[in-house]
Amino acid sequence: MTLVLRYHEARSRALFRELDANPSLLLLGGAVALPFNPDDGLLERYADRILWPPISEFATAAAAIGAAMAGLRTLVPISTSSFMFYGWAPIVNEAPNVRYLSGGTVSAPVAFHVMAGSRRGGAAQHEHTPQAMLHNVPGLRVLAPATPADVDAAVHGALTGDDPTVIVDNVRLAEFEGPLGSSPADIRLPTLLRDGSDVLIVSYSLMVQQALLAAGLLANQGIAAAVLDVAQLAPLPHAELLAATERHDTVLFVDESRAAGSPASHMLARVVQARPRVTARLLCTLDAPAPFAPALVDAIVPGPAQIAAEVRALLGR
Amino acid sequence: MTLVLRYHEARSRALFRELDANPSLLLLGGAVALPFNPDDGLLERYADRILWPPISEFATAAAAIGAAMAGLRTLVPISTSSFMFYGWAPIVNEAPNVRYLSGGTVSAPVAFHVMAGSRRGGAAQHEHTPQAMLHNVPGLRVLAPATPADVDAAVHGALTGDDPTVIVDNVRLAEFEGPLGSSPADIRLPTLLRDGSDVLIVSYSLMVQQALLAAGLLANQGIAAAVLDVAQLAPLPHAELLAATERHDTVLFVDESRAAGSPASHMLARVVQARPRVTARLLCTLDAPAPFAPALVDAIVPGPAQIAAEVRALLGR
Amino acid sequence: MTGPDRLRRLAAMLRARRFDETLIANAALVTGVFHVSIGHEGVAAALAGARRASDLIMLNHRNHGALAAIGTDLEVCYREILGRDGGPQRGRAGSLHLADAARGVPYTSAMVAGGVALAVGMALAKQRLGREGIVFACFGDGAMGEGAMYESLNLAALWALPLVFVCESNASADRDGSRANVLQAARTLTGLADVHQIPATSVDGGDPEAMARTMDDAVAAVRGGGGPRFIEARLQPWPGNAAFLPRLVTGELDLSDAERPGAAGAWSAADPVLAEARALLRDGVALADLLVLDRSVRASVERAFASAAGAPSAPDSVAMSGVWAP
Amino acid sequence: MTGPDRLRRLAAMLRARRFDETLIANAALVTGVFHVSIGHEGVAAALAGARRASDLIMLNHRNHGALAAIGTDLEVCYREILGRDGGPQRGRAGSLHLADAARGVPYTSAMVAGGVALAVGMALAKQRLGREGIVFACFGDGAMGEGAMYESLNLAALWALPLVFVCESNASADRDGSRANVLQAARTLTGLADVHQIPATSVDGGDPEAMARTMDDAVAAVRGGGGPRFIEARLQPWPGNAAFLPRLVTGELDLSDAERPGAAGAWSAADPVLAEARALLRDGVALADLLVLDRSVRASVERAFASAAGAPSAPDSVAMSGVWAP
Ligand SMILES: Cc1ncc(C[n+]2csc(CCOP(=O)(O)OP(=O)(O)O)c2C)c(N)n1
Ligand SMILES: Cc1ncc(C[n+]2csc(CCOP(=O)(O)OP(=O)(O)O)c2C)c(N)n1
Ligand SMILES: [Mg+2]
Ligand SMILES: [Mg+2]
Repeated sequence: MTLVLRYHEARSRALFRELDANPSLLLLGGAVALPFNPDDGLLERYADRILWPPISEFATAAAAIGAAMAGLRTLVPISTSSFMFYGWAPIVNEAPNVRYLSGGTVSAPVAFHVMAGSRRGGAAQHEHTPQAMLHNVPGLRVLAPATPADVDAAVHGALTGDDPTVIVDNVRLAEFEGPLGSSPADIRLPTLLRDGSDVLIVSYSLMVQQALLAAGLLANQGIAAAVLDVAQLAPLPHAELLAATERHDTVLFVDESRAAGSPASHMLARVVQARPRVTARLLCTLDAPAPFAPALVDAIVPGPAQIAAEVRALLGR
Repeated sequence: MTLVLRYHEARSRALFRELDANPSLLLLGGAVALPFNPDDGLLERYADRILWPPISEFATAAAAIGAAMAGLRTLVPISTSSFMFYGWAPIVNEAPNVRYLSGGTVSAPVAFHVMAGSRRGGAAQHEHTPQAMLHNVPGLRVLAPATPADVDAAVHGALTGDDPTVIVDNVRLAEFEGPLGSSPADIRLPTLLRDGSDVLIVSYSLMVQQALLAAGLLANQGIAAAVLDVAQLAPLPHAELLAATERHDTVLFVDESRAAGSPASHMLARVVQARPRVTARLLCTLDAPAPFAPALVDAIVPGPAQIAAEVRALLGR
Repeated sequence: MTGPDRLRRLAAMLRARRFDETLIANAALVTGVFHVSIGHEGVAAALAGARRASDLIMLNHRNHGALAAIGTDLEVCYREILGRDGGPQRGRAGSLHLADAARGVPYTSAMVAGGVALAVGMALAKQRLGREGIVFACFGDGAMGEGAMYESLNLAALWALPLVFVCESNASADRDGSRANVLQAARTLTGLADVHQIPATSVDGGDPEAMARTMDDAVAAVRGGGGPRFIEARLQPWPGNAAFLPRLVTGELDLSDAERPGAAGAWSAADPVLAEARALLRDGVALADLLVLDRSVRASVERAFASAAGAPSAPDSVAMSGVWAP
Repeated sequence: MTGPDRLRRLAAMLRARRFDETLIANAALVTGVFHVSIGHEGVAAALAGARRASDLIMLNHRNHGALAAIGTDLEVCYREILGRDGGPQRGRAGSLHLADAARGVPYTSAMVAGGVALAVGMALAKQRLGREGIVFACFGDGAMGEGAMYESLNLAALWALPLVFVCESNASADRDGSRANVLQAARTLTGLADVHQIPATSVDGGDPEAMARTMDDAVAAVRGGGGPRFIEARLQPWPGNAAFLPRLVTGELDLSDAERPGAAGAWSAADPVLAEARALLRDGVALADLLVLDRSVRASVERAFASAAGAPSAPDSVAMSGVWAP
């Protein structure tokens, strides 16, 4: 019997499991589910495992990295992803250098959790997609789960792996349901969530769920769309990505990031380099800061209808 | 008679010209040419136009942005590009929002200058390519000059335009020579620096100079390589890029950034989307932090020999 | 202060309060989070009283009260908060980024301490360009945790900038009183400005008269070229902010409570609007006059809301306009 | 302090000085910029004297002296600075990032104040894991400009972390003396720690004995569970640092100058190594014994350099190894 959970339930379950498995694991702040997702009781249940820092993102991020070097693993719930820009220097220019500069003798296994993407109503300063910057940093591991199984694997990978890791989460994933295996999956492996021979849609995080909805719309129109979920954005699993895309000659890459620098543009480049005859297209959020009004957000962020329309355009149907 | 200058001479000339043209233009710090390029006398000549801040990159960057909103234009010489990570939040999450949030009634015309890329000996914390992050930010203008004419246009554009602008410079460009027009060129337009029918190499900043050297090597081997210089990375001039690449069916995109998130991967995606039958390839710095030893840097950063080899591989010759 | 001036101050505070109350009553129409200024009206009124047309003001995520107090068009604010077309922002900004360039609020950052550092630059512009006016930076106690605040204090002091730091401190006090609050190791928040040789004053922000006096003194010093000043306005945390979205747990303000000392609970005792009303009553103004004023404020606030709620959304194209210079 | 201890201290300081002098003499072999610790040897020796094997130390871009003083293999350091193979870093790090995990220096950040914030976390780890040892964070006066420093002081104080902040202050004093230095509005650097209720002491870092006493006192307090301490070591700026690359403008150290008071210039009067030598002479140690020690230090430093300069570079594959966990 497979366990089926909502995304937010799977996230809490994974987090509690890791907290129980590693009694010294410390949280620097507690805003993982809260304030935007249902309260999972983390704050009461693990009150003694949470240290609440002042609003000091730089020192908090750096402290987490320093603690990791000294043997204390922490998870830093940064909440809205843009707050991490205040702690950008340690995250992109300290943590990822530790292993390299020490020749592998020292590591900084620390995990950051951020809520990225358009949650609606966050506006220009609260709806970023920092993965489009983070995946450029060698030494950082960037995980962007889309499903309950993904988030289970991402939390496990981030809290037991040996790399500084950022979990790029999305508030709007909370209610999506999905099956979980008996143990956490390998987050590095792309997952084919739906098969279909006409087109392959490659994506990650919330856009995978939007792609699945689009695939449903397309099926009604006689178009069979496959959906591939690539949850580890950095280091990008090249070989696995190529293997998973090789049966399709038409591939749409969908990303909530703006196109310039997007993980999708990098995946597209990798795929067309290896297979020059593929017809590839990119569908991203348009080049504007996040507007406040939901209707305006819908005008720039891809949803199922836009994805389906793009597929039809790509197939000429 | 065309004026031919070295890159660093053209940069100083442009900067002095803009300082003379706008008497209220203020520099927050003075490390444009210094410490890595020849002293151009800026510090003595314009001593009263330079305000030296403490080592406070956040407040300095933010102050420059706030000053811009209040009518005072500044240039912030950040020196090594990674120092800007300390001021990342205002640069990527204040400046680019000003125009948008005000509906175009307020703007933040401020310029940042950074030295990016591997200067040799800088090691993991001093040899970044922040353009791979910055070009993802709608509202920021990102300029990465390669030639004396480019830097002339970039300095002019940054110090007279109405967008917050980052000039992504490179210490190793200093001695390259080139012609200057009678007035600054339009930095938005890609420039074909060398023509050739077999292959087109698209790049920016230092890698353009490396591509020109590679084209020379290739010419000796009977391969005619064209070199296109795209100096404005954001907003990327799509139409102009497509027009400038349309005569070539084989295109190599070269970038000193790591591939994931690189401007080159974005350009590649744009080109192959528009022209699916193009054979495109990406040549980037390999996925590691910058090592210290020059020999190790040469093992990961593309140079003329690697570019030429990649072209040959692409053409199967 | 003269009677009409004080009535004007109460009017500014009422505008702020009634604006937020009406919004909370209609919270279901708002997308996402918003922050209200209930309890901060004394600071808002002091700011409105001290500012001149040439000044610039940097607010933060909690900006409604100050805007209402300085006279920003409330219908434009409501339209923006509801994501409707109307003002120059046209639904792109929302509550977090309300602004009013015509009244010296060109841009509002919602990042903690983000606006403070921007304000340093605005003050630098005033100074270098020899322009009239000074700059106000309003921020919360939480901003004192950010390194950006420290850097800003240092720059402002080093460069002797015409800048008033206004800390709206609504944090609960530290248990044993040895620290400014539970997230600050410093004994006082003013100490953190003082160490940079910025004259700093702590004042009861729930007492609008004291607040205004402190503000006026600081502003006079800054206008006189004395460099930056720092004000800590100590505010009672309004209990309605405890939840994710503000809730009117204290009920709507009833100005007649000003005549019923002790009638209401702890909040009424701390409410700056009631404090101001009480002071006016003490000065001999009649409650009836205050109620007339309140009714007119309420009516105009409600008209503004009704009109905003009926306004259309901006067309989709607005989402893509104003990103880069044309 | 006993005689042998003091000789050991001089030996540590000489190791540091001779290491840097030899490097400057061979600067042409180094790629890029490097930073020397000339004038900082008193701090380095105090650190070496106070540290225990279980402690952790966070250095900065100016790290040579401390490493030399705590006994790091100098040939490995030279190899790294020259970009050669040898130690675990194998040419990937260079001067900026020299480290010695075996002696409690797992990682060295070259970002101003970057290491300080990391050290906060190391101290948090010591505290939460109940591990033995404390943490030292060494940084320059320039780091006091960074917001990261302020946040670090606040966190360390709030959480009562076992952390010694060591500020190596080599800045020129402000003209009129009303500020700590030209880039700091605060009157003193210690004031910036003190305001966070971190006990802070300023000491003449050019006086190795006073420096060691101050360090030992602070370390004892921190080991005793008293929370963080802050030390400002006031250092004479060494004139050789004025250029882009350090130049030996003051000449090589001549220990016999310790017997010729006033013979040399202003720098000699401030030189902490000479100060230490003078103190030893005052205590009755013979100059000849100091010169013997010096010769042996020099010989070993020169051997280390010669051997490093002959070492090979690492193979190209090293550039790509150690990026992510295997
Ligand atoms: C840099 C940054 N970090 C975190 C947040 C999230 N945030 C929004 S309001 C707030 C609390 C701010 O407290 P304070 O400054 O005291 O203002 P108050 O809401 O109490 O008026 C926080 C942490 C943010 N907006 N910006
Ligand atoms: C964040 C950051 N900004 C700027 C620099 C460039 N930089 C290197 S050393 C230095 C001066 C540091 O002064 P101080 O901290 O006093 O150390 P000192 O060199 O005097 O020992 C600067 C600005 C840097 N390394 N990191
Ligand atoms: Mg507060
Ligand atoms: Mg210094």
